[in-house]
Amino acid sequence: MGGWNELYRENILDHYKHPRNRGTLEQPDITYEDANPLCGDELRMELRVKDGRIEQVRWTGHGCSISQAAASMLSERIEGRTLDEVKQLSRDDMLEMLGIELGPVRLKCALLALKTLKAGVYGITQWPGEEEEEGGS
Amino acid sequence: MGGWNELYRENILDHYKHPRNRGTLEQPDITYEDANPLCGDELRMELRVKDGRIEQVRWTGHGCSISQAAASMLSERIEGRTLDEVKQLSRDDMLEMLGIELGPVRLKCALLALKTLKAGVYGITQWPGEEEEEGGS
Amino acid sequence: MAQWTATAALPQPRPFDPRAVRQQFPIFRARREPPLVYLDSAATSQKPDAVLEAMNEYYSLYNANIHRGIYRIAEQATAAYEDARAHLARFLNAGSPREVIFTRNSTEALNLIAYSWGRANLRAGDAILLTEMEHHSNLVPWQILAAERQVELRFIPMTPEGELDLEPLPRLLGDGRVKLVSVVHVSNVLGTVNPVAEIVSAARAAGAVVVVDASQSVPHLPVDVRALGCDFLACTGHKMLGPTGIGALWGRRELLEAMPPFLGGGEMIREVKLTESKWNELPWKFEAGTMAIAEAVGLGAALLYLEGLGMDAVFAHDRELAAYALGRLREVPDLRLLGPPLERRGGVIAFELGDIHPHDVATVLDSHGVAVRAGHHCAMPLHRKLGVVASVRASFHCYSVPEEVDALVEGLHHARSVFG
Amino acid sequence: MAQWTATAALPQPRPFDPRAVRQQFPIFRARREPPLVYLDSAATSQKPDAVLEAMNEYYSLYNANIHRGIYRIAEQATAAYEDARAHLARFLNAGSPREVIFTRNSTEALNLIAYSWGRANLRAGDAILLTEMEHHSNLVPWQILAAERQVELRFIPMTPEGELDLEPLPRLLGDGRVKLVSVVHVSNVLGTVNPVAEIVSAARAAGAVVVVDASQSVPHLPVDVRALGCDFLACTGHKMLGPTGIGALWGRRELLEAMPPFLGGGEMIREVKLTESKWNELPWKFEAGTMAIAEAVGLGAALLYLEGLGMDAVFAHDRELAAYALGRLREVPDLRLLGPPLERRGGVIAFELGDIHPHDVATVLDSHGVAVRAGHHCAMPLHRKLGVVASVRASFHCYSVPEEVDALVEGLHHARSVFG
Ligand SMILES: Cc1ncc(COP(=O)(O)O)c(C=O)c1O
Ligand SMILES: Cc1ncc(COP(=O)(O)O)c(C=O)c1O
Repeated sequence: MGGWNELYRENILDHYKHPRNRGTLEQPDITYEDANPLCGDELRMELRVKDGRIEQVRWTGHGCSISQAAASMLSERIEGRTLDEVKQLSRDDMLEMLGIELGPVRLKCALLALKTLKAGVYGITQWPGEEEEEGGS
Repeated sequence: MGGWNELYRENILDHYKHPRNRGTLEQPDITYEDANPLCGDELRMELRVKDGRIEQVRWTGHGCSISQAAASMLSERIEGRTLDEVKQLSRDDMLEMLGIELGPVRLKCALLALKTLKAGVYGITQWPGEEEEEGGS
Repeated sequence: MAQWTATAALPQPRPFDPRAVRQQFPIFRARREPPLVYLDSAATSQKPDAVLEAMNEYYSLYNANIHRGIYRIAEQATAAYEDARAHLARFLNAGSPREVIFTRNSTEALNLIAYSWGRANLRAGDAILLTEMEHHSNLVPWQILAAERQVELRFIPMTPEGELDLEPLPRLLGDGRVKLVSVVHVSNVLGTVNPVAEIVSAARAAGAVVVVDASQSVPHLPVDVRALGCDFLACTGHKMLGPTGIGALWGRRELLEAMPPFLGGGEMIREVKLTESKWNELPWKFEAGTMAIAEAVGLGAALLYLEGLGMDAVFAHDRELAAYALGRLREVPDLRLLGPPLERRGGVIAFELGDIHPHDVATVLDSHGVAVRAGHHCAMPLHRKLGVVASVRASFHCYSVPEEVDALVEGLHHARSVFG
Repeated sequence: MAQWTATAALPQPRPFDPRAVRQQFPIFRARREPPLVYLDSAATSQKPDAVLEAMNEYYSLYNANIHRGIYRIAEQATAAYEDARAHLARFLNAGSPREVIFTRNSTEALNLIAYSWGRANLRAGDAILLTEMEHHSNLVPWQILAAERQVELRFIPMTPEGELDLEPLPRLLGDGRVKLVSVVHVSNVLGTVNPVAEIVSAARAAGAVVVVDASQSVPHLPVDVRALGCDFLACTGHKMLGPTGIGALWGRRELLEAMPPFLGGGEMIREVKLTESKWNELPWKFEAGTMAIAEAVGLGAALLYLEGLGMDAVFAHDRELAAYALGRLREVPDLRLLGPPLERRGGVIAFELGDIHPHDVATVLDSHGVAVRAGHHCAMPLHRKLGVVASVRASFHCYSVPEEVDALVEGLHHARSVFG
């Protein structure tokens, strides 16, 4: 019965129960909403950007602990970073932040925040990780 | 290797090689053509009928030995019979005339003549035997 | 076989021993730690040895393409495929095997009706009547058709308890514009057994053709298409102990005869010229290309297995377990059950656990080996109507045992302690 | 992987031993008298142990519905299903697994294009270009579409030797009305390997979208969708050592993205409201309802098996047997071979035997245990063009051995003596 232990390791539960940067901004420069309707997870990201650097992040949404913790962790990670750095963030970075192994359904929960962020910043609407998977043999 | 022996027992080969009543009538009372396009078998039946009794039968067509032998045997069987007797002819009667066991594809070859006959006489367009099969539990 | 509806008296079935049944399913014999507690039979059922053996036998002894081969194994394969069709026709008490068309699943069966019957019969201004508790597979095909043909969609409403409210039915059917009614027999979320026969008679009196989505009923209770009185019925093999890749549409012969074909190619044709073709007879008119032969054989074996248990007994078993589960789930604090009272439901139970997201509940349960479904179960409008985003669903079949319910309840307590 | 076409040089493949291969197919290990001489692989192939084992493993260890389950076996099942898709994408050298849509068979794949792409893109006055050697499955869907949309059907003619005559191609494409070209890669009757790449470049230059019916090529030779340059390609699992009930459509991503969905329900939806829905992303947009999961797993195992043999080696083996068979068949008096010379054909040989009806030939052969096909092989227009009502067809796969050709020839002599 290690599964839940591992999956809900303290870090995730902590972010879930005490989300960082949750809320909205007065006048965001970038706003993007996305959802994973299959789960009912919804997320809205708001950024204030100056000289290509993210000054402030706020997010709102609802969903499972993984999707909420991921949004919380990601928001901490990107504050103060440049948009170029955000573009570099990969699916593996997100999973590393979460520190868990996930099956295909919950992978989408884990990646919703990053997907929303990248869509808002770059209009990339694929699920993170898919760009890499493709390209053939 | 009994299969072909049994299937092409002399009787069938005899009717195939020396078909009875093959040909056309001057002024038939009933004419009906049918085909089993899946096999390319084609058959045309012509009847002269008087007082509800079949006076003369002629058939033309082409196809495999079973379909041709069946037409030949059936034509012998119905000459002089009443239309009511024809209606009674069942799939089993036809198979008895042929005297062989057949799989689903060749069953249709065997029944084409009877089907053509019944369609011509009664407008019954089902494959012989299907009426009986149906009706539920 | 008596048709069970919400109002009819239950026959007294001869019960079977679910523990013995369970041993006939290889997935439950496989050792694993924790053991598999499979409570997701509404998504797909497990398969008994008999089904796998029938398919292996097909592939190992008489695998061949059907309908055209003049050699022994092709004849065997054709006979086995057509026997499965005839068997399903008897199982549903259909008038003839010709009325049974094999499809990939229920979804394809419903789409077949929408494409073939729908496009031939519906005109702008007509209406289709559905219910608010449909599975997406009995919703989206009609939406696509409705958008294409300017047809109106209407809905029989659902009560907060998850039952159909038939009170507005006369009004919904009253203007004579409803040409087709399609309703789910047993809800895949709430387990509600709908009063289909009643809807059918109202709908047919109003001149509408009636489709029953029997995806969840055919696997679990006796279904008799003639007793139901409907015109079309869809069911799916993988939920009824059969393999994936096969389902069926039953339709009244007159309707099927009059319908244009759906998919073109293969067995559905009688004669083909370069620019035109003649269609084959029923049921082949609707079966294009090489069909799921092994899967039909497997489905036939599943029917035999279900008949051995008795569909009355299967349903009685499901309901007995549901009764036990409802009782035990009421012990769990903050658990909110969805759906109707026991008397009007089958072996499907959906619930919420406080404000813990169903995904989180399912993940904790998985760590206990308990497989449940979490989400909207392909019924978003139903969830929206009930005001919930998603739910947890436990569902049973003939191999389900009370100990599995106990494991579920234990896992739920655990989930509460993690997220509490 | 080099794309083999009629004109390219054959690579030197590493050969395999068909006798050893044969032992891996349970149907050939089963004892029977006379032994099974299976010469009907163009209708359906036999299945190796590996394929049956993969499916049995799925059903016995991780049978679950895919895409939605948050428990271990559902995750395993989802991964296995999607792995099979990715595997097929690599097998065909597709740009992405998203370009591969699972269907029941080739026929459904071709119908999917006709319904979705065809209805969205073709207008009255447009034309579709086919060939005179198409299988009904690549003819009838276009006939239905053509009749519905007042679209003209044109045909690349076939020579009496059973090869495409490309001479009129510029004229057929010249008026710019041809919007879609659909051609068979390898003829299922004559074994002709068509110069698809050449047709593709002419068709694309004329602004047409090109579909390749690869039902008979993907199972027998290396096929590379990018080298072919086509827009869509259809193939079918049961002919490539895989199970029944599964096939695939490959399509260029841009085209698939722009197409409306075909069947509605299940995984193909992103969001469903009562009267409207949003579609899911590729490839799921085109996969409605519970798919053939076990069958996808089985197909994946078949791909692995074929890769183990090497597709170059499979084709070399087919052609070697074809060469042997053509030689031996020429010994049989009154036998008339159909189709092109060896250099331009695969492992399929159709013929007539004097004026003995093919059914009669097949029946005598069956008594020798020899399974061949007799009829029009779902290609009536081709037969009409060749002026024959029906033909006998022998076809090979990796497990076929020369002794089977010998048994065929012996049986043909016998048929002559019975009907002579
Ligand atoms: C060339 C060709 N196209 C299409 C098909 C149809 O394949 P399926 O029946 O698997 O859909 C076949 C097989 O019979 C074929 O040989
Ligand atoms: C009520 C209902 N209808 C339709 C379906 C669709 O069945 P399938 O996915 O087998 O097509 C399901 C199963 O998910 C169902 O429960």
